[in-house]
Amino acid sequence: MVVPKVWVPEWNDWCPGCGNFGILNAEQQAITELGLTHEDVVVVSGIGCSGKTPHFFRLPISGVHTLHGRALTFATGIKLSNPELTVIVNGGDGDQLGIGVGHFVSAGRRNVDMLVILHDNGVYGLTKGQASPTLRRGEKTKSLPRPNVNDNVNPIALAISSGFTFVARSYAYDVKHLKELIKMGIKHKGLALIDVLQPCPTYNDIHTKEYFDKRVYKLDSDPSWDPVVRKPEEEGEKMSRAILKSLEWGEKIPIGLFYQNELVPPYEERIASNAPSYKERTPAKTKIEAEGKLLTLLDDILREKEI
Amino acid sequence: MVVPKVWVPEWNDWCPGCGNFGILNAEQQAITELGLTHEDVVVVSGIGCSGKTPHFFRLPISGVHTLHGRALTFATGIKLSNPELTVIVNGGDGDQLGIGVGHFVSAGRRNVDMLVILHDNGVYGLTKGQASPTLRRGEKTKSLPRPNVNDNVNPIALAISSGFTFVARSYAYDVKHLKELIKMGIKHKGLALIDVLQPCPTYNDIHTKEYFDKRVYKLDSDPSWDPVVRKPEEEGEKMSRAILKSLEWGEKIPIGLFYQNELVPPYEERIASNAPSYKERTPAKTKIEAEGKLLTLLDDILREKEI
Amino acid sequence: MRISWEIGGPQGTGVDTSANIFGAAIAAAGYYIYGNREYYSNIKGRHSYFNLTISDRRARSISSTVDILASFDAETVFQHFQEVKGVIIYHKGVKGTSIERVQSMEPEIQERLTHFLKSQGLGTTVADALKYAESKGVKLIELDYDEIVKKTADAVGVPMSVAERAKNTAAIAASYALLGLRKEYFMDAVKRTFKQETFVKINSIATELVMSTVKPMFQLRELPKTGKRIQVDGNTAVAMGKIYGGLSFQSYYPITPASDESVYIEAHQEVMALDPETGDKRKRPIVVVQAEDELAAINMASGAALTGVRSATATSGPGFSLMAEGIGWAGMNEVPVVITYYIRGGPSTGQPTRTSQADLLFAMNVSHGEFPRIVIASGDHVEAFQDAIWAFNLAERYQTPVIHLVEKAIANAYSIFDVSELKLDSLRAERGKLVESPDGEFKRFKFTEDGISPRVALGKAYVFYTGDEHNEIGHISEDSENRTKMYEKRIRKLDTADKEIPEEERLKVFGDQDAKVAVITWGSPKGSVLDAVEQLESEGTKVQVIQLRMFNPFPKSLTKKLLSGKEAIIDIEGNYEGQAGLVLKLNTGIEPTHHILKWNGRPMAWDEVYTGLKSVLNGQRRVILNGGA
Amino acid sequence: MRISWEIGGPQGTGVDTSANIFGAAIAAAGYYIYGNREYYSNIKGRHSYFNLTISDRRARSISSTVDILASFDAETVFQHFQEVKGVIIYHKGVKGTSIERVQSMEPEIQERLTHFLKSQGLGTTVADALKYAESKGVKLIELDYDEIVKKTADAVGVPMSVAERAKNTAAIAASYALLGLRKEYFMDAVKRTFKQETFVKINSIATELVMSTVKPMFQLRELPKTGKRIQVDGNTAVAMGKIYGGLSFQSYYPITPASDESVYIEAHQEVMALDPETGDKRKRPIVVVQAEDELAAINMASGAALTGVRSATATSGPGFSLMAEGIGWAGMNEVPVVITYYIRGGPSTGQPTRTSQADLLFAMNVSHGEFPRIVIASGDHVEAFQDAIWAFNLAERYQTPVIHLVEKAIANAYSIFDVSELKLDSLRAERGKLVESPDGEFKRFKFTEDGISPRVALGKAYVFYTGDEHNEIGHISEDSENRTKMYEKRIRKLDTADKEIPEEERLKVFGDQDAKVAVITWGSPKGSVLDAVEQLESEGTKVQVIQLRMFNPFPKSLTKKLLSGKEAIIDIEGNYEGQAGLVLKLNTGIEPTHHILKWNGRPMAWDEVYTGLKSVLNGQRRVILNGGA
Ligand SMILES: Cc1ncc(C[n+]2csc(CCOP(=O)(O)OP(=O)(O)O)c2C)c(N)n1
Ligand SMILES: Cc1ncc(C[n+]2csc(CCOP(=O)(O)OP(=O)(O)O)c2C)c(N)n1
Ligand code: SF4
Ligand code: SF4
Ligand SMILES: [Mg+2]
Ligand SMILES: [Mg+2]
Repeated sequence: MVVPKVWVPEWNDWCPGCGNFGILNAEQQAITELGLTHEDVVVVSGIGCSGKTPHFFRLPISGVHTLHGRALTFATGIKLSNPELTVIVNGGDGDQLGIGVGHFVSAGRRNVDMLVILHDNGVYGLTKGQASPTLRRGEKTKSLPRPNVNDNVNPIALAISSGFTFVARSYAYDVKHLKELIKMGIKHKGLALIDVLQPCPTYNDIHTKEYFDKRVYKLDSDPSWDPVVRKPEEEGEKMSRAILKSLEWGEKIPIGLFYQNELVPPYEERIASNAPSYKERTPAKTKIEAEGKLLTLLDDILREKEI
Repeated sequence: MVVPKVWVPEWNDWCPGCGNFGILNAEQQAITELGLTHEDVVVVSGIGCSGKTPHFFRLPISGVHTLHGRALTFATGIKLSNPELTVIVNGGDGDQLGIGVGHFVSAGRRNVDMLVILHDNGVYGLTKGQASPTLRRGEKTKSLPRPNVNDNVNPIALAISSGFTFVARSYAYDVKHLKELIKMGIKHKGLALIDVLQPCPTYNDIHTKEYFDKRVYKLDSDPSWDPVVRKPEEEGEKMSRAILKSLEWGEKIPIGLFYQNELVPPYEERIASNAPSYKERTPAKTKIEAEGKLLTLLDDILREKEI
Repeated sequence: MRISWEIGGPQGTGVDTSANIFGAAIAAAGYYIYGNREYYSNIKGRHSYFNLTISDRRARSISSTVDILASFDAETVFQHFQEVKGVIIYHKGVKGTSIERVQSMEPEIQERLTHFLKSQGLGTTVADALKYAESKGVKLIELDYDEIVKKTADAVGVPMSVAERAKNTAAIAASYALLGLRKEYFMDAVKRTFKQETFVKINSIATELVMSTVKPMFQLRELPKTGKRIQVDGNTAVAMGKIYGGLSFQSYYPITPASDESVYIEAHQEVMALDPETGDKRKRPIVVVQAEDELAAINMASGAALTGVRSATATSGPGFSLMAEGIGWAGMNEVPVVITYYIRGGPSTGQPTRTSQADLLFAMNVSHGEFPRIVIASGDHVEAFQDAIWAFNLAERYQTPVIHLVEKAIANAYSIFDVSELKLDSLRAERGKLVESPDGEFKRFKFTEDGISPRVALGKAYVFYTGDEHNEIGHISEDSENRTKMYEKRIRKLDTADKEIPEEERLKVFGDQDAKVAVITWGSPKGSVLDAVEQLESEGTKVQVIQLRMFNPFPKSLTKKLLSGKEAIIDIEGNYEGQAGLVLKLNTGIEPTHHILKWNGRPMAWDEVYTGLKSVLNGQRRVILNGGA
Repeated sequence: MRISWEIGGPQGTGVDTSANIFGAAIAAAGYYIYGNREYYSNIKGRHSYFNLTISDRRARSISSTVDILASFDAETVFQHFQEVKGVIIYHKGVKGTSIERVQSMEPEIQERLTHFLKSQGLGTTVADALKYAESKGVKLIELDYDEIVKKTADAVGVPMSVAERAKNTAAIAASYALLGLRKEYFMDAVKRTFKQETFVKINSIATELVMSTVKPMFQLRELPKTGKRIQVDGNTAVAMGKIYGGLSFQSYYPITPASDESVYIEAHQEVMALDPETGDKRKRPIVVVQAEDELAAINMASGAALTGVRSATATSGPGFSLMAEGIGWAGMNEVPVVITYYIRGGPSTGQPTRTSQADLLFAMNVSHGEFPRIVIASGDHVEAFQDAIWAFNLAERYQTPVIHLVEKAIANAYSIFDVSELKLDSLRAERGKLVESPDGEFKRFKFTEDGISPRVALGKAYVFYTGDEHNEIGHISEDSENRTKMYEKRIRKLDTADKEIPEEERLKVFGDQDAKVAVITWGSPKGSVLDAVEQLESEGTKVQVIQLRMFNPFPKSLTKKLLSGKEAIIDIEGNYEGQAGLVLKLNTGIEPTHHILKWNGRPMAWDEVYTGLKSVLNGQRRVILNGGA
C-alpha cells in the first residue's frame, strides 16, 4: 500500500464561503477520528459542485466522481464487490433528489451499508442556479426568472418512506455536529442519509447562513426525542413521528437524528444468507485465475445440462 | 369527430382470472358514467401486462402505450399541451415504482391534473414473474429462485411524501369500489393515485384473490376517518396519519381514500399564473401558422437584441 | 440427414415441456438437435411454437419447411399448414373451427389466411386448411385428444382436468412414433420430466394409446454417442461462459430475451472453484443484483469492476439505450465491463420476443463522444460460451467496455453439442495490466506507448476516477494539451488491440477460398448460411463464407485480402440497412454487391437462405426474406 | 479588416460584463463582432476569457493571435502572453506573481509554462512573461488598478470595495482607447449597462482616468449602419428560431451548454402572435417544463407533439445519451419532435464547457433498431435561427425525430449581423400530413406510397400509439408480414425525404468550384474555414468548400458531383475520427484524402485552419490543431 510521500491536494474551486467547505471538513475529521485510511475509504459522488468533493479531499482517499444522479448505483457495485470498504456518497440535491431520485428510493429497498451525504442547497449550483427539488414552491432565488413552480421533496420523509435505516439532518456550518453525525452514519449498519443544509452564497439568496443560523435547533436538545427503533413494533410509530417532525420548517428547523432502525438487515447479510461463501470470500478477495488458468470448476454446471 | 361505425376491440390477451380485467372494467364504467367520450379521454400506459390496458378498451378512447417506467412523462406532455383532455395513466408496480419511480416522485412535485392507476400485483408480470417493488422482503412467489431480498416500497406513503394530492387504494375484484374511486380521482383537481391491489394468478401465488378477499376492508367503514385536508394547518397531521395508516398490512388491509388535498394548485394553474394567455389559448388550441405563414411576431424579441 | 419437427399451441399450455421431452428422447437416441422457440410478448393464450431440427451431426439451423407438425389447437394448424411437407398431427375436435373464431390470431393474419384459403377455392375451417395440405401431398394424422384424455383419466382414475396435458404427450408420442426409434428413450424422457407418479402414469398411458396407432415413416436408428454432450440455449451458454470466466458481479434489470441469463446465474450464486493457495475446492459467490433499471445495472457493474472483479450486465435494446450514458462513463474511465447485448426486434419496444440484427450500428456508436467500444458477436452456442470469456479478456486487456452481441435467435434457441467443443482447457484469463501490489505513486491514467495504463483495485492504492476529462492521476483537467493527449491515449488502445488481436480470431472463414462468390454474415444466420452453402457446394457452386466476429477493431486487412477479386460479395444479415455491410464498407472501402436481408423477427431458415442465394446468383441484387409464422 | 481582442480573468469577476460593454461600444460605432467565450466548468475562481473579432463586415471566426489582451490578474497574462502580437494591458500589482502562486491554474498548465519560460532563460513571474512578450515586439501597457480603484472610490465617495469593478472598466477603457474611436460610444455603453447612478459614476471616472493616458494604436473610424442589426449567441438564435417557428412546448433538464436556450424561452413564455381568425395581435403561451431528467424531457416533448403542437427539447451529450430510448419511441411512433443537440466535449461528462464535434455518429445512430433519424447541423448564428424552423418542418413533414446539432462553439459564441439576413418572410411552416378535421376511420399508420401516413392531434380522433410494432391502427402486431411492411414504411420516409429535399439545401458550396482542392466541413468551423480559404485565395490558391448541413438523408449525388475530379479532399472537423468524412465515405464511397482535426475543446481559429491547410497543401495527411488556452 502506498502512502504518498508528498500529498498534493487539488486546488479547491468552490466559491468563497460555500457551505461545501464545511461538509468537506466534517468528512475529513470524521474519517480521521475513526482512524480510517485510504485502504478503507472510497468517496463516491455525482455531478454538481458537490460532485467535486472527492477531488478536494486533503486526505489520501480514493474518489469516484460518477454521473449526474447515479452515484448510488456505482457505490452499490463497489460496496457489494468489496464490503470491506467504507463507502461514502456525496450528492447534490438535484443529483440525489432530481435526476437520481429513482436510485435514491430504490437504494432504500436494499439497505446497503453506506452513507449518503446530501448537499442540500436548494439550487442546481454547477449549472448556474436553477431550482433544485428541495426549493419550495413560490421561492425565487437569485437566478430564477420566476418563482419556483414545483413543490419540494422532503428528503427526510422520502428517505424514511423509501427504507433508509438512518436518517438525519445537519448543517454545513456546524462542522462539529455534522462530523459526529457522519461518524454515526459510517458506523450505522445499513443505508444512512444525512441531509446537510448547505448554503450556496452564490445562487441561493434565501437559504443563507443568516437564514439558517437563527432557525436551526438540535433535536436532541429535547431529551424525550428518541428516534431509534428498538423493537419491530415501534417501527410504524417512529417512522410517522419522524416524518411529522420533518415537516417542521419555518421559524424553527430541527437538525439531528430523525430515525434509526438497525433491525433491518443490510443487503450484504441478505446476500450471505443466500450465498454463505460471501461472508469470507467476497468478490474482491477471491482469485478467479492463477497465471491465466481459470479456477472456476464447471463440472456441476455442465452435468445439469448433460443429455 | 369520428364515431366508429364498427368498433372492433382488440383481443385481450391477459391470463384468465387476471386482476387487470377488473381494473379495465372499472375504468370503462367510470368513463361511461362520467359521460366522457373519445374526444376527452387519453389513456396512457407503461410497459408490462398493465401496459396493454389502452389497447384492450371496449370504448373508443385514444391510447398511448409508452415506455417502461415513462408513462407519467408522456402524460405530462400531453396534458400540459392540451389541458382539456382527461389523462389516465395505467402503470404496473415495476413500471411506476421500479424503473419509473423517479418520475413518480417528481410528478408529485408538479401536481398535474391526472389520474394514475397503479396495477399493484407484486410481480413483474410480462417478464415472467420477478419480484416487483411492492413485494415484501422474504416473500417467495412462484417464479423466484429464492425469497425476495429487497424491501418493498409503500406506494401510499411514497405518493404522499412526494406530493400527490389524492392518494387512494382499491382492489381489482371490487369493481364498484374501484370505479367510484376512479371517478373521484378523475374529478380531483391535481395528481391522483389509486393503488389497486391486483392479483396476478399466474405468478403471484401469495397475494391471491383469497388472500385479499379476507383481508381487505374499507376505510370509510370508520365514520371518523376523514382524509381530506380542508385547511393548510391540517396538512402535516393528515399526511402523517395517512402514512401511519398505510403501514397497516397484515390481517387487515385498508382500501379507500387515504389523503386528499385540493389546496395545492395544480401545475396548470401555476403555468397560467406566469402566462395568463394559457387559460384560453392552450398550445393545442393555438394556431401557429395560416397557410404556411408563421403567425408569431418577432418584433419585441428582436428589439431586445438590437445593437 | 435432417428432419424438421414443429409443435405449436397457446402460450402456457405446455408446448415447451412437450418439446423438451421429445428432444430429450431424440437426444438419448444419439441425435443432435437444434431448436428454436417462437412466442408472443404475452404470458398466456397467444400462439407459440418450437421448431426442432434433428440431425446425425451437430445441427445449426432450422428449416422453413416442416416434416412433422404436431398440433393440438386450431391456430397451430392455421399458422403452419402451409409450411408442412410431411405430416400434420391434429386434433379431430378442431376440424370445424374457422379462422374467424380463433380470436388469439391477429387480424392481419386472419385476413391473410382467409384470403389465401379463399383464393384456393376453400372455406376457412381447419378442415379446409388440412385439405389444402393434403392436396400438396401432406399426410394427415388425426388424433382425438378428448378421447385420449378421457381414456387416460379413466385408466389412472383421476378427473379429466388432471389428465389434460395427456394431449400434449399424445402429440409428441405420435411424432416420436413416426421416427421409428425405440420407445424406451421416450418413456425415459417422460419419467425424467414428471416427478409425480400420477403424472408419469398419465403420460405413459397416453403414450401407449397413441404409439400403437401410428406407423413409423422415418427409419431412424440409434446412433453411438462418444463423450459428453450438453443441451443449452444461448442465455445459458453465455451464463456458463461468464461463470467459467470468473464473473463475480452481475447486475441486471429484467428484460426479454436477456434476463434468463441473469436468472440462471442467480440460481448458481455459488460455484465451485479451486483455491489457488490451498489447492482445495471451495465455493465462491457471485453477487447478482436485480437493479431498479438499466442505468443502475450498468453503473453497478462499472462500480464493481473498479474493485478489480470481473463484472458484467446483460440486457437488450431498450435497456441498452438506457445504458448509453453509463457505457460512456466506463469508456472515459477505462473500466473493463462486459455488456451482453441480446438483440431483439426494435426500434423501441418493438417485438420483444422476436429476433433481429438491427442494433449493430447503435452498439458500435453508443454514447456521445469518442472512445473505444469493442464489439464482438457470437454465431452459435459454442461461440456464445467462449465469447463470454473472450469479452472479459478483451475488457481487461484494453480497459474499456466490451459489448457482446447475441441475438434472440441464439438466446432462445438451443443446440446439443459435445462438451469437447468448448475446448475448456484452452480458455484462459488475460487480466492485462492489473497491478496486484502497487508501489510508489499510482497514476491510473498514465500515458503509455500502447495507450494502456496500469490498473489497480480500489482499496489497494488511492486512485481517482471521473467522467470529466482528467490528468494521469484521475483529477479533472481542462488543459487543452492534456486533453489532446489523454483523449488520444484512450482511442489509441483500439490501435493496440488491432495490432495484438490476430485478425484470424476476429472472423471465421468457411467454404471455398477460391470461390468467386463470397458471403459475409454474422451472428445467428451463421448456421443457416453454412447449411445453405453446403447445399450449393453439393450442387457444384462454390461459395466462400466470412463470419464476422469482431466489429471493432475490425479485421481490415484480412477481409480485404479475403474479398479481393471476388465477383460477388453477398451480405446476409437480419436487418434492413445491411449494417455489417456498411461497417465493412467503412473499414475497407469494399461494398457488398448483393444483399439477403430479413427483418420480420423470425430467424433465417437454411432453406430460405439457400433460395435467396439462388436468386442472387441469378442476378437479384436485394433479396428480402420473410419466412416464419 | 480584423482586430482580435481578448479579455480574461477569474470566473465571476465581471469578465462577461466587461466584454459586453466593450462590444456594445464597438457595435455602436458601426463594427461587426464575433465573440467566443471560454470558461471552466466552475462557478467562481477559474480562468475564463472572451475573444472578440472586430470587423467591418459580418465576422465569423476568431484568431489564435491576439492584437489586444486586456488583463487584470496574473493568470490571464500567463495563459495568454504567448498568443499576443499587439498589446498587453496588465496590472502593475501582479508583476511579481509567480506561476506557482497562481493556484487556480491546473498543474499541467503550470508545469508547461514553467518549462517554457525556463527554456527561454526566464524566471516564472508575470514580469518574465511580459519580458518574453516584449522581446517578440509586443507593446505593454501597465495600469495600476489598485490606484484607479482608490482614486475612483475617493472621487465618488464610496468604500474601495464598492468601486472594485472599476478595474474591469479600466481594462476595457484602455483597450477602447487603443482603437481610436470616439469616447461617447463607450460612455453610452457604460451607462446602458449600469442602472445605478453610483455605478455609472464609478465607471465613468475610471474610464476618464485611463483614457487620458492611453494613446490610440489603431485608427478606426465610425462606420455607417444601414438597417437593423442584432447581437445574439447560438443559444438565443435557436430559441428565437423555435419561437418564430411556432414552438409551443419545450421541456428540458439543465445542462451546459444547452439550458441557456430553455431559460431564454422560459423568460419569453408568452409571445405575441397574430390571431388568424381575427387578425388581432394576441399573446400565446409557450409551456416550458424543467423536467426531472432528460428521459422525462424527451418523453414530455413527444407527448406534447402527439397533441399536434410544435414541441422540442434541448440538451447536450450526457442528456442526449439518456434520451436514446425516448428518441426510439418517437421514431417508432412517427412523432415529430425536435431535439436541439448542443455538442460539448465528451465522452461522458468530458469537458462540459468546451466545444466538440464528436457526437455526430452517435446522433445518427442513436437508439436500438432502425428508423429515420434526420440530422442537420448549423454553421453559424443565422443558420442556427433558420435551422430551428427547418427542423420543425422536417419533423412534421417526415413525422420523425429531427436532431439539430449546434456546438458549444456556436452556442456560447455570438455575432452581430443584419436582421435582414434572417430572411424572416421567406421562412414558412410546413406541417405535412397533419389532418385538422378527420372523417371516417382514422388509420394513424396507414400504408402509403411515400411512407408517410396522415397524422391527427389526440382528441380529434381516437388513435393508438405503441412502442411495440403495430398495425395501421396503432395496435400491437407481431405478424411477420405486417412487420416487414410497417418497418419498411417507416424507413422509406427517408427515401421520400431524399427525393423531396433539394440537395442544394442540404449543403452549401463556397469558394471556387473548379478548384482542384476541396474542403468538406460542418458546424462551427465553417467561419474559420471560409476565412482561411479567402486568405489562400488572395494568395492565389483556389479551394472549394462544402459545408455539410444535413447528414441524414445525405446529399449523395450533389457531393459526388462536387467532389468528382478533385485532387485533394480535406476533411476539417472538431473530432478525432473525422466523423463527417466517414459519413461521406459511407454514403458516396468518396474518402477524404486529408484531415485537419481538433479535439482539445477549443474552437478552430481561422489562422490555425489557414496554417493547417498550408501543411496539407505541402503534403501532410493529418494535421492536428491544438490552439487555444
Ligand atoms: C445527464 C446530465 N444532465 C445534466 C447535467 C448537467 N448538470 C451538471 S451539475 C447539474 C446540477 C447540479 O445540481 P446539484 O445536484 O444540486 O448539485 P450542486 O451543484 O448544487 O452541488 C446538472 C443538471 C449532467 N452533468 N448530466
Ligand atoms: C427499459 C426496459 N427495461 C425492461 C423492459 C422489460 N419489461 C417489460 S415489462 C417489464 C416489467 C413489468 O412489470 P410491471 O411494471 O409490474 O407490470 P406488470 O406486467 O406486472 O403489469 C419489464 C421489466 C422494458 N420493456 N424496457
Ligand atoms: S455555486 Fe453555490 S454550491 Fe456551487 S460552489 Fe458556489 S456557492 Fe458552492
Ligand atoms: S401474468 Fe399476471 S398480471 Fe400478467 S396477464 Fe397474467 S395474470 Fe395478469
Ligand atoms: Mg444543489
Ligand atoms: Mg407488476
